[in-house]
Amino acid sequence: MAVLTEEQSMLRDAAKSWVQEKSPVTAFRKMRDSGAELGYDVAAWNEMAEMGWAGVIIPEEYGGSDFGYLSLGLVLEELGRTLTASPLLASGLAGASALILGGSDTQKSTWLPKVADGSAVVALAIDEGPHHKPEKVDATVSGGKLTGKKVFVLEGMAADVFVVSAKEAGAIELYLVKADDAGVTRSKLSLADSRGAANVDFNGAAAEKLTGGAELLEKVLDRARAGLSAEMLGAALQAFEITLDYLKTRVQFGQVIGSFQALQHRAAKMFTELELSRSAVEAALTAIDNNAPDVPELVSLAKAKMGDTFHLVSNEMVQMHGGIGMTDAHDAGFYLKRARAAEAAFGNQAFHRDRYAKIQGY
Amino acid sequence: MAVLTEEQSMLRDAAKSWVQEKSPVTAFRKMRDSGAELGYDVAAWNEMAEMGWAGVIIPEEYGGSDFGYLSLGLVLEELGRTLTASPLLASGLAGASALILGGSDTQKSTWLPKVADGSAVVALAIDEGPHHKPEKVDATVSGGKLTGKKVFVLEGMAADVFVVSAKEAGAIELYLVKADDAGVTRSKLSLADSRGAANVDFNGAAAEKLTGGAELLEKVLDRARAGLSAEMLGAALQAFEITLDYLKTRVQFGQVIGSFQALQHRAAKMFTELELSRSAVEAALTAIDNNAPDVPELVSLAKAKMGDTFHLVSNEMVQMHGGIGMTDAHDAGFYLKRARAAEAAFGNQAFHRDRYAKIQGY
Amino acid sequence: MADFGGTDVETFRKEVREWVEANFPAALKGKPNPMAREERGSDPTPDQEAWRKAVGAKGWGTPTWPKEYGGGGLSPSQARIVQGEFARAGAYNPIGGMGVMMFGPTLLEYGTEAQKQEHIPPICRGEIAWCQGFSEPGAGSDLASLQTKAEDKGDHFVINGQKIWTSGAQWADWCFCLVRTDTSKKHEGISFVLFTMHQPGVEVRPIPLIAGSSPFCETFFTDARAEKKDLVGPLNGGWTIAKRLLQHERNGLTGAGGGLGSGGKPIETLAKEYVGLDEDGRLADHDLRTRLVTNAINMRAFQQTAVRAMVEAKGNASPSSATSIMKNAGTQLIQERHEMALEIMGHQGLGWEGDAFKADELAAVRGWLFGKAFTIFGGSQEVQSNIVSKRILGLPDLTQSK
Amino acid sequence: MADFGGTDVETFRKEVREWVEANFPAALKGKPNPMAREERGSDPTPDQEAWRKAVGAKGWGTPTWPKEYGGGGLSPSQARIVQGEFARAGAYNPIGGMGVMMFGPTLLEYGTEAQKQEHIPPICRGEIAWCQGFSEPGAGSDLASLQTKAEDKGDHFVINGQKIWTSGAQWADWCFCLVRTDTSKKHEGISFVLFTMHQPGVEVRPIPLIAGSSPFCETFFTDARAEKKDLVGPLNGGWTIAKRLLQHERNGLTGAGGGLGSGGKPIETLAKEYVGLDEDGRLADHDLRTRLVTNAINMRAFQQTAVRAMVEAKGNASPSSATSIMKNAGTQLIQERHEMALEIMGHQGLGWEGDAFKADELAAVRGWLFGKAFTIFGGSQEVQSNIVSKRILGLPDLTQSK
Repeated sequence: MAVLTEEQSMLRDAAKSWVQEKSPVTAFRKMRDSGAELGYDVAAWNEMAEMGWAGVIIPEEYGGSDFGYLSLGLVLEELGRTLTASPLLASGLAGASALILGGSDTQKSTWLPKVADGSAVVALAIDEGPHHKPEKVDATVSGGKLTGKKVFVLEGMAADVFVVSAKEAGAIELYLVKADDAGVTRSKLSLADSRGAANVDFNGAAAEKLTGGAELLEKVLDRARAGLSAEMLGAALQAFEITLDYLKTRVQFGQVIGSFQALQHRAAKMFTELELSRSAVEAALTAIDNNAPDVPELVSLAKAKMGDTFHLVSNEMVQMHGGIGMTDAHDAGFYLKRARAAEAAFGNQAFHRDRYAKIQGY
Repeated sequence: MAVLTEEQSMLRDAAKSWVQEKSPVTAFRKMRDSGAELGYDVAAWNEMAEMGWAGVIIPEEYGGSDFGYLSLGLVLEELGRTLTASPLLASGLAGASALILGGSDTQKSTWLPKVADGSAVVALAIDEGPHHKPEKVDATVSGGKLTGKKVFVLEGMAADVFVVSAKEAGAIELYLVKADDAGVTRSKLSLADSRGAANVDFNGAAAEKLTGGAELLEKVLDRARAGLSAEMLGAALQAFEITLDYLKTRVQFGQVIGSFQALQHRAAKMFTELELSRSAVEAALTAIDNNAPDVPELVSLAKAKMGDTFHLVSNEMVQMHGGIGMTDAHDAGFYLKRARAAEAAFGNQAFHRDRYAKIQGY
Repeated sequence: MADFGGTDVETFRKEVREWVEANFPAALKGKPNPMAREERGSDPTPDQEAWRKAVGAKGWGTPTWPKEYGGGGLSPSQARIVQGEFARAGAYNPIGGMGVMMFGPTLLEYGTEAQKQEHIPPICRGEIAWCQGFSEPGAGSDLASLQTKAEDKGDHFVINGQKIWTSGAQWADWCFCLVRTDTSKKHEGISFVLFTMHQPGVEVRPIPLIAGSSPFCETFFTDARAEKKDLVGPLNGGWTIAKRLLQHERNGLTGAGGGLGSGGKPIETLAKEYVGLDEDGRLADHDLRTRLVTNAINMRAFQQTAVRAMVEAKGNASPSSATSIMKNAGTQLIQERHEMALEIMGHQGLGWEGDAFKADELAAVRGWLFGKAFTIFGGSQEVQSNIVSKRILGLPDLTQSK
Repeated sequence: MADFGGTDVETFRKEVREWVEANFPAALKGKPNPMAREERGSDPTPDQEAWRKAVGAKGWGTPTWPKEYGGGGLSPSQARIVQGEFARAGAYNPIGGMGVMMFGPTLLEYGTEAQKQEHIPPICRGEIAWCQGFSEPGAGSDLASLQTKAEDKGDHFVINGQKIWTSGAQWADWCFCLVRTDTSKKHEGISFVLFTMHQPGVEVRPIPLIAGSSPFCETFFTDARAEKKDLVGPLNGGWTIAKRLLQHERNGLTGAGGGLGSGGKPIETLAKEYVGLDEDGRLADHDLRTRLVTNAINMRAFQQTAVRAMVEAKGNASPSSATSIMKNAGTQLIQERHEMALEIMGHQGLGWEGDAFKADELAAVRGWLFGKAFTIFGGSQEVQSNIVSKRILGLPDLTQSK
């Protein structure tokens, strides 16, 4: 764990105790079983917003606390532990970043206070195909109207406003499009990890440009990737700890199974990978806070490493739990499904390894 | 093990007992310590030739026994077990294949009987750079004279005649070039695995064309790759068995170390990989004997799989032996060094995975 | 490698081909076996029933089993010809399930004459579905620690306890079951009994899995009854029989492992469709390509090994301890393929239901999740590795000294 | 994250910078430390001697060790400044070896005042080379089963037995050694003694390794003598001290692990040179590229973890049990890099000696082979995994039941 300021420690502790009291995995299970339309529990989201989590990276003048990305990462990590679903990543991190980095004064003062108090949800509508390829943009804007199809928009059903990538005069730009525009049609996706997402059709919807073009897009994405990595870290840690507990209690062949050396060494391997992953995630968030020049490579490093680790830990969680881990009544399947969805979002391991190598010049 | 004919069983048994009696690893160590110029023990090679092993794939009319590649693979596997060095692969397999598949009647009757009785050594001079890239040929022939540099020519110091790839009028062809030609200069390579190899300089050396061009080259190479894979199989098996014995006898913490489950599972993994590798090697050799259309893909499969397995087993051999495996007095280092040399020869795992995927159309 | 002469082969092949042509309903050509898991639930069609009865009467669904118990009485080579001719005609083998895969071969080896006469023929005819009462909640990989108890009541046993992972229990007619008949010993206190599932003391509850609904059940026995005549092998001698049966199970799973893809298309084809080729004809995602070809090579070496094992056994169908390496290798490779199928499909490989996803995509997700069971059920990966290292490689157990 | 104010920092930095400018011989700029293994054998130059003496007198080679024993008496932050200024000037730290890395910190913790007064200052001045008498031929990873015996002769011990892997024994002046002083117990029968290597009862034989000649030796003791005053800690209480020392060793190896490449250039650079880039600027061998970038990412995450551990410890230099994860992760990543260096060089990465190979190429081969020791020596990979799973994760030992 990075060395934290007092404010950061308090934020982390608040998140930890709220998650444990108010949002254990049973809450996620309840949300899933209820078939919640938005893919999260609105009451819980309101509580989070009340605690100020939606405004952690938002400047104070727009109602936020301006604590930075490492701080928001601490909250996301704690939420990740119990798979707590909310628009915090999509809106309070990615959407807010787009507005902070690319919004005009008017755009900021229109939206950021609402994002900070949770009364509005922003969602990124970036991808157009089955794989994350932000440079592939077929959506177009002309005369202030945006047309195109975006897929796998996280929190797409909950969104009040979309940040959409589209081309105008051949150049990629980001636009704000209101969800209630007559030119917007969205259809809910039912995903394995039960989170909220939608495919969104823009058909001549009114679009307000943000400033920054393709560079802004990459910046916003890198912030989303780092935040998602923090959430993945929390989930992977919890998956590992649940598994470790099981290893210490499950008896087979007259022995606690955690006494079998082959499992011990696999557990040691997972622990090592988690330690390395934490370093990578914290380094990426810190670099963003410092506006460091190596943000892109550190973010790709973090997302690739964290993806591999969550992949490993979620598979081992099921395998080490044996039959019980295969049942829907156990939580292992939730972590497994969440792992794959998080791996795929904003570029999977192959995407980020490729990007990292390119940045390194090979 | 493939189902063998009676002749094949006899050949294999003969090889097995000769290797165990006459050519244990101590013989290889002696050869290495003596700094043998050719990289093998000439007396031992003469014994092998007397037993007919140099002529296993050579037609009877040229003094061979025409037993086929699977049969020769059996011999190579046994030789591989004790790392027995000899020109059998370069001459009795690769060189002989070039002559059989691409030689005129005269060329065959000039060279094959001598290859079969071991009195002449043929060597392939194919590569020009640090990596196996048979399609990259800068050597040229014009007016029957060959000019170019070839590197890493196995048994290059022992060779009486080279099979050399060169371009004539832009097309790749194979040529016979006698080693005692005034235009041939060779320099011995001192390799980590102590085998015989040379860099060879051709400077207007008299060259006799074989028939078949680039296609012949690929056929010859595939035969060499399959044969080398058989030798690697033997070496990997022996490395594994030596390690298994050590696991059963070495005591640490009051226990035979082979009783530790983490090591047991790693041993089980190696055993599995060896079984899969044997299947791949035998399938490739059998396909060559049957002149099957899928020889290229089966050979790349075998070389890639066998390379990975030998890599794994040779590393585990050192690791599981601990400190003693690090000493030059122990044989583990020999297997390790041989593994990397064999992996690199005629295309490493990456080369053959790439080739396999290309053949599969992706 | 063939073990019989050419003339007989062709005569027999012709005979089989003509019989298949005469008996296989054309409407079923290329259709999957309705006994296959996903298809269960709906009643068989008249065509399906006719085909099952025809094959059952011939004994060709269990071709190498003895003719006197309703099997085909064929040699392994002849059995392969039958298999080949079925495949040629696009016909499935309608006789299957756990009776064929596990219980039948075991009973043929350990049953009394009367038991074989009673239980084998209905299996050969595909009339009776069996389920396996082995695993218990507290006794996963450590099967022998099972607690379900059978009390001796003279002519019958009274059974109380709980089984889990009873695959197909909701459709089964009979159960082969491990019960504890002596609590003072572990392995030597286990017996192997058979009883009907159609009795009041048996309650079955399907278990929802991470992949959704499943063929697996929890099965509760409350004073359930097994007749004395249906005790297989000696009292307290069931463990030996169980171990043999588990070898048959692994053998079966291994075979399945080789065949299972991600539902429909090979993932190489999927990759070309979803990821595309670059200008050199390579998969555009080179990272994926490296992993894909590595898996493809291992998968093919695995299949080559299955063929080699068969040839080496010269048609001896009984499973060897080598099946343990096959199970681990095969199941792991399949799981890798499942993982890659998802990766290849990207966002489309994350769907749970709904029109936004193609049937293939949804099947890939469910297949991936269900496939996690392959390294757990039928003897976990860890147990298989123990078996390989101890039984095949001869590595010792830990001793009790410090 | 800084733990002291800005003004002091700059004053101190200036002081150090001026001192280095005044004392570091310009001729040594950018030169490697002559104490480094490969360089041993030739006598130090006058410049090298002068630099060693200057740093030794200042105590800055062991900057955080107490001033009263010849150390620098600096805070961890000040020590980092010294390190930074040395680096800035292209100067190496001339004080090193096992005395600094392992023995000194341990003696500072467990030694008597007299022992510290006698042994620490020469280490700080770089005058005395120490070697470690721990491993024995029969006692690899199971160090505590050591047999080398020390007999109590009143004012001294008489030592008989054999050690192995005694790194640098051929150049060492003194040995810190584990000896058995009670044969009736295992861990509780071990003592930690010091003695000079310059005595008739000590014989040293270098061990040729798979990588060629090596710093490792077999060391034989025949009635060698250790003074009673050189017993560290209580009689039969050496095991606790040994465990602590091993933590320091792992810590040292871990640091080395992060820094070691394949000799000279990073393998990414080698790959570009030997393999080349394709038209898209990617490494032409995509299979290698995938593995290379995976390793590069892990390596960087490893380095980030080393930094994080340092920051979290807030300069507390004592090694934590977390060094076990660092050792395994670091050594494995380095070994992967060694393997890839060979693969990248292709045929040129197989040379043993001779003009056909560049110095870099030959060094890569030797480095690869020597690097196999990283997961064996200093507590094998397996032992580290045991430590992590038991001490950090709290997983239990097997019990004696069953």
